[in-house]
Amino acid sequence: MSHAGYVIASYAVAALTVAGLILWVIADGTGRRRELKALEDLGIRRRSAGPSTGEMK
Amino acid sequence: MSEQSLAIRKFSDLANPTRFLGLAERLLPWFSGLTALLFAVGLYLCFTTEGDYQQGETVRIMYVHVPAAWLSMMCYTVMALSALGTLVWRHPLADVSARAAAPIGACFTFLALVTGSLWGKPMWGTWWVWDARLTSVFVLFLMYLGLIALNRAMDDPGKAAKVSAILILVGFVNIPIIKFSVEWWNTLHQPASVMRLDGPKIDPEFLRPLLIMAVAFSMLFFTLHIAAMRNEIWRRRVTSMRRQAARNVGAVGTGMEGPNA
Amino acid sequence: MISLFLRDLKLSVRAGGGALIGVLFFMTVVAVVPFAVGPDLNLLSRIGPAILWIGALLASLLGLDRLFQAEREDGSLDLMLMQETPLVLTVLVKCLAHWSASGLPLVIAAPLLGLFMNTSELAIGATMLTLLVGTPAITLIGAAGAAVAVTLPRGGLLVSILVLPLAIPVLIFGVSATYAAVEDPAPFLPPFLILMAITLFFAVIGPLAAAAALRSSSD
Amino acid sequence: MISLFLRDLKLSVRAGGGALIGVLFFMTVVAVVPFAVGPDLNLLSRIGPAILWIGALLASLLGLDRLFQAEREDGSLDLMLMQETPLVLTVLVKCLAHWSASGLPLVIAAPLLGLFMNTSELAIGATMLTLLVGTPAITLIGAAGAAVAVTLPRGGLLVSILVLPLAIPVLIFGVSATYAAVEDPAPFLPPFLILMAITLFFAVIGPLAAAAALRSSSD
Amino acid sequence: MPICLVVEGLSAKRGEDLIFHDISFVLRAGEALVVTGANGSGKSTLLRVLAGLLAAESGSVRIDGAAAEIGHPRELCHYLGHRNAMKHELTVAENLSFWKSFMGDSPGGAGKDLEDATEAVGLGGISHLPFGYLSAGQQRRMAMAKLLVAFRPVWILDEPTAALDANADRLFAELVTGHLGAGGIVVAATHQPLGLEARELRMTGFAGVGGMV
Amino acid sequence: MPICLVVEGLSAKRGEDLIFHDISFVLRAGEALVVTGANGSGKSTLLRVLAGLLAAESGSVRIDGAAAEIGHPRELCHYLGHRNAMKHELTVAENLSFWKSFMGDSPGGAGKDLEDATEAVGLGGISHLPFGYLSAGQQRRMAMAKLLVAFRPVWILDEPTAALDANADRLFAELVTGHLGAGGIVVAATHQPLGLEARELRMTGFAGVGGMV
Ligand code: HEM
Ligand SMILES: Nc1ncnc2c1ncn2[C@@H]1O[C@H](COP(=O)(O)OP(=O)(O)OP(=O)(O)O)[C@@H](O)[C@H]1O
Ligand SMILES: Nc1ncnc2c1ncn2[C@@H]1O[C@H](COP(=O)(O)OP(=O)(O)OP(=O)(O)O)[C@@H](O)[C@H]1O
Ligand SMILES: [Mg+2]
Ligand SMILES: [Mg+2]
Repeated sequence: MSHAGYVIASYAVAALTVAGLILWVIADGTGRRRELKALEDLGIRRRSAGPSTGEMK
Repeated sequence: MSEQSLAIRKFSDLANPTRFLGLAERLLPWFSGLTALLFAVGLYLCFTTEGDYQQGETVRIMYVHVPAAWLSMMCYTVMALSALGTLVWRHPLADVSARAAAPIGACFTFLALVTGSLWGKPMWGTWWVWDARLTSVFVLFLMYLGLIALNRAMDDPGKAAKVSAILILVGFVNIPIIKFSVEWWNTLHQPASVMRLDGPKIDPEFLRPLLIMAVAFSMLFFTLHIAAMRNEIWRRRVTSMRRQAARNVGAVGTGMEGPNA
Repeated sequence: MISLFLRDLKLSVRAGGGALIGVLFFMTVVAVVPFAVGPDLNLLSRIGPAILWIGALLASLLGLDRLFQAEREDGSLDLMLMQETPLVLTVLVKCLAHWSASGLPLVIAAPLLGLFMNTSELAIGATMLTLLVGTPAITLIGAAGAAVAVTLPRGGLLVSILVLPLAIPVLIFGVSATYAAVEDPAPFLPPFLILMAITLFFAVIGPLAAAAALRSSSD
Repeated sequence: MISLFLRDLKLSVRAGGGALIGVLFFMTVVAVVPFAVGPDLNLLSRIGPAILWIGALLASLLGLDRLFQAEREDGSLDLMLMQETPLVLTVLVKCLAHWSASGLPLVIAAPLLGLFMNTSELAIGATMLTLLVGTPAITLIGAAGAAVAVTLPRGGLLVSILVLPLAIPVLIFGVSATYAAVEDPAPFLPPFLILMAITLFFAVIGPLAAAAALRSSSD
Repeated sequence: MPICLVVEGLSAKRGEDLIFHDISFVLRAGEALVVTGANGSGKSTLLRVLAGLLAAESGSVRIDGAAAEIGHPRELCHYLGHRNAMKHELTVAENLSFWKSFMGDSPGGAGKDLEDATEAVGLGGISHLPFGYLSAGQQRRMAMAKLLVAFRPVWILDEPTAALDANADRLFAELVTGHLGAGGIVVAATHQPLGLEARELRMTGFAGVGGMV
Repeated sequence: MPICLVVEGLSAKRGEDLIFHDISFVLRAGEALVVTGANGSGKSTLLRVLAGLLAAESGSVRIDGAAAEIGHPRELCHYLGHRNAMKHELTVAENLSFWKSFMGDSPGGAGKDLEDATEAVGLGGISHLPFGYLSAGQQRRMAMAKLLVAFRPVWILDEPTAALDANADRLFAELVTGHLGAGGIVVAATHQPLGLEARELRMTGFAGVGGMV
């Protein structure tokens, strides 16, 4: 009894899942990096000047 | 600046996400290289060692199944530690870590479930039984998915962090149940033979590829986790910068002056 | 507090029959099972109590997500958070009102459905009793889920997902108490007492957790 | 029209992972059942298809109530009512988008859950097929209920009241077609064809009724 | 041929009560009508009847001189109610382009493209943001941009300037003047002066009859 | 002994961003504060912090001189937000009497009864109607009646006059003056002049400090 099909199937599933996970992480990374770039190109800084205060009259 | 906010500044320096980003940038290439290498060796051994006289070729499933199962539990443990970090030390990276780990853990759990089923069919004659080990792993899978759904549904990460940290800790009771279910209840599933107090009880012929694959999977986890944490930090920066942009347009455009100016 | 209880009851009666829908869903679930297992009366009467419990569990989840969301959407929640009355008490009263409007009808409808499943009189009585004791636990722990999900757009399903795993012990002991009442060797009291203990436990934990979640989710 | 379809798909993916939550709920419901009826594989494999159908029904019902309510709350519905595009078409496209985002994932997840219930391969295939054909009917008739309930405050519950009795035939024929595929004497085709007929019928009636209800409920 | 909004003997009920009765007016291309009156006098009800969202009890609303055959006068109208009809989860650009392609243009004109429209309401360059990130006033302005991306000759506006500050008020007045200049028609209900030249319809409310001023 | 609202070094965050920083003021019995500022400058945020609905990042809110021991300052406050906190399915009378009995009176005063309160907002005699049947402005007025039925010394009002007509504005100013005359305190955020004598706090907004991450 060899059941090669089950072995191949499990390795295939493993390979697919891991590949999908890796691709997703990479795609997510490049996407976020691009968005950051775009925002920085628009001239938006993350930490801006001092915080606001209310002024009493 | 008041004393209190200075204190906040200082504390946050300890966990500076920017420093983390730098570290990740340096570590990632090494980690990925090492992972690839380990997998190359591990996979080679997986297919060259002999089959078991009882289980035949199907024993090769073990080299995927067991590391995936271990990793699914380890990943949850990492999340539970991060949850402690969020609740007890309010460490800003802890929440990022817990959030980034969830999809990875879900994938490993999925792998353990699928390969286990694929092993169960030839060995036990059925894809699935509702015994304690299998059920508790399925519950683990559902918990991962639930945490992902919760994180995606709450757009404010700060608020999601607390809730999911509590849920993670509550769900942690599941981990010992998974680990010891084979001993507490009699089930079809194999009892532990590697991770035992009195040392492994398994033929070195199988142990070698198994351990190498386990290390390879762990390295894979660390690599992906660091990369995903980096992505998460970027994502939060994007969100925060977008809010900033909305506010700036209001300031630059009309309506900066109040009515009674 | 009585005013809150009465208001919530009035609301659930006036705004489209919360009770009715729960019962309807319950009946649908129960009605479908005979189609699945075939007209084997023995089998039906065997799984009857379990099916009744599953139906009741799912039916009590149906309205739960609106428990706090409706209050939040019209701003009432803000005012409730500001009062001197402990929030835990407010939550508890809201749970009671919700259970009276949608849990109690399920308990009352159960015997009828039990007959459809060819369950014996004893088993029907046991099912009713365990449902009476067990369903409040689901509402109470559901309140915690509803409070967590109060700010979410699609709260409904998420509440169920958060609550179902916690409701499993209630289900297990409810069903086993019912079976214990019917089958002789197993004693009825131990699982039933555990069920009561779970309900009491959730009566403390649920409102506390819900109150904490509501406080922290306010924005 | 394609823009509407795409928008609705985008919304359901972006607003808190609609599809994910639906599937997760489905899985949770299925996982709860063995706790109630016990881990007896024979019994489980017998009620498996029915449980899958009940779970799918519940999961597709739970999200439905927001189909038009979300549009109404932010005023989009007013604009849709004013356009030249026939309202029936708008409703139909919205139903399609909703089904693609939340019904289709259920169909795809069904085989996995079928394995957990120890259902045979044949039964799994039959369940998938009947779900594929049957769930659109639930969405389509649910749309009519959602439209009727759109102006009501607690619409979610009311939709189910209106829709459940209509959905019962779908459930019954879906389940019996599945069993017919497995058990030899009963022919598979008749109930399956009836199921298809019901879906086609609802594909006409549902949007028409929904459009009429939306027109008259506007205020 | 310029269009013309004709309202004849209009009356409407809310529940059982007649809210207004026998209102008639004619608006020619380039004319605006401001509807005023106390709270509950029926302004919103009138606008919803005009937009075809509420059935009239008696009387009729008609648009004469449309460039093509139309099914119902509402198809030539924009309606801006209290709510903005934009999704918080989608970006401003996605929202606007959805409405642009879903609504299409009425015959006789063409909508601006997205950038021009957001520019026109003074918020150019942030259309990549999710709508939910904007403040109340910015959201209201983006809802107005919707009036520009799809062309409709008749605008029906319910308290358009609520939540806007003085500056944005002026901008809005410009938009309306521009639309009128291009031969459009505007009907707006309001509590505050809108800063534009228009006829005024005072609702006297509580089953009172509206009178033209 | 007259009460006194003391705010010291208050700052608050929304999401990751600091919205305002180090705000301090003291309001004595009979004083009102009007909070102004552009859209998104943090008016609503400030009011929600004062009402105890949002946690302050730093600083404190305190009420001195209360007649009895209180657990938290919010227990002495009325909060009227953008939403009215009334159920559409219940009648006005049911809504108001629920809040009257649920909230109770703070020590040192007593709420009016329902008829007087609806009378005071100019809508006497329609409290038997379901709340959902009222027009936008009428709903807002009924929400104000809620301020009267349960006594609280401090009123926190977020754009109270939105959707009100000129008449109701005056009426509202009278209500507030009456409350101040009786030794109450009022904090209100607004875009429009409220027509009452008050100190003013201008939020300058828009300079959020990017927080962590
Ligand atoms: C879907 C079904 C299955 C699931 C969810 C599952 C789950 C797990 C888990 C969580 C572990 C790690 C336990 C630990 O570290 O103590 C494990 C280990 C293991 N499993 Fe499975 N398993 C499944 C099916 C099977 C089958 C069918 C076999 C073989 C007949 C099998 C053989 C093993 C072995 C040999 C180990 C290693 C135990 C050790 O040496 O510590 N599993 N499995
Ligand atoms: N959904 C409804 N059902 C029944 N009656 C309603 C409904 N909406 C409004 N009414 C009634 O119709 C009348 C007119 O309301 P409408 O909203 O047209 O007033 P309005 O002039 O727009 O007032 P506001 O200035 O407050 O917006 C009111 O007296 C109100 O009670
Ligand atoms: N729920 C929220 N989550 C995150 N940020 C928010 C939230 N609500 C408001 N903000 C942000 O906080 C800032 C202050 O908002 P706030 O509502 O206090 O402004 P405001 O002065 O009341 O404006 P308006 O005049 O439009 O009412 C805004 O820039 C807004 O983007
Ligand atoms: Mg109005
Ligand atoms: Mg505000």
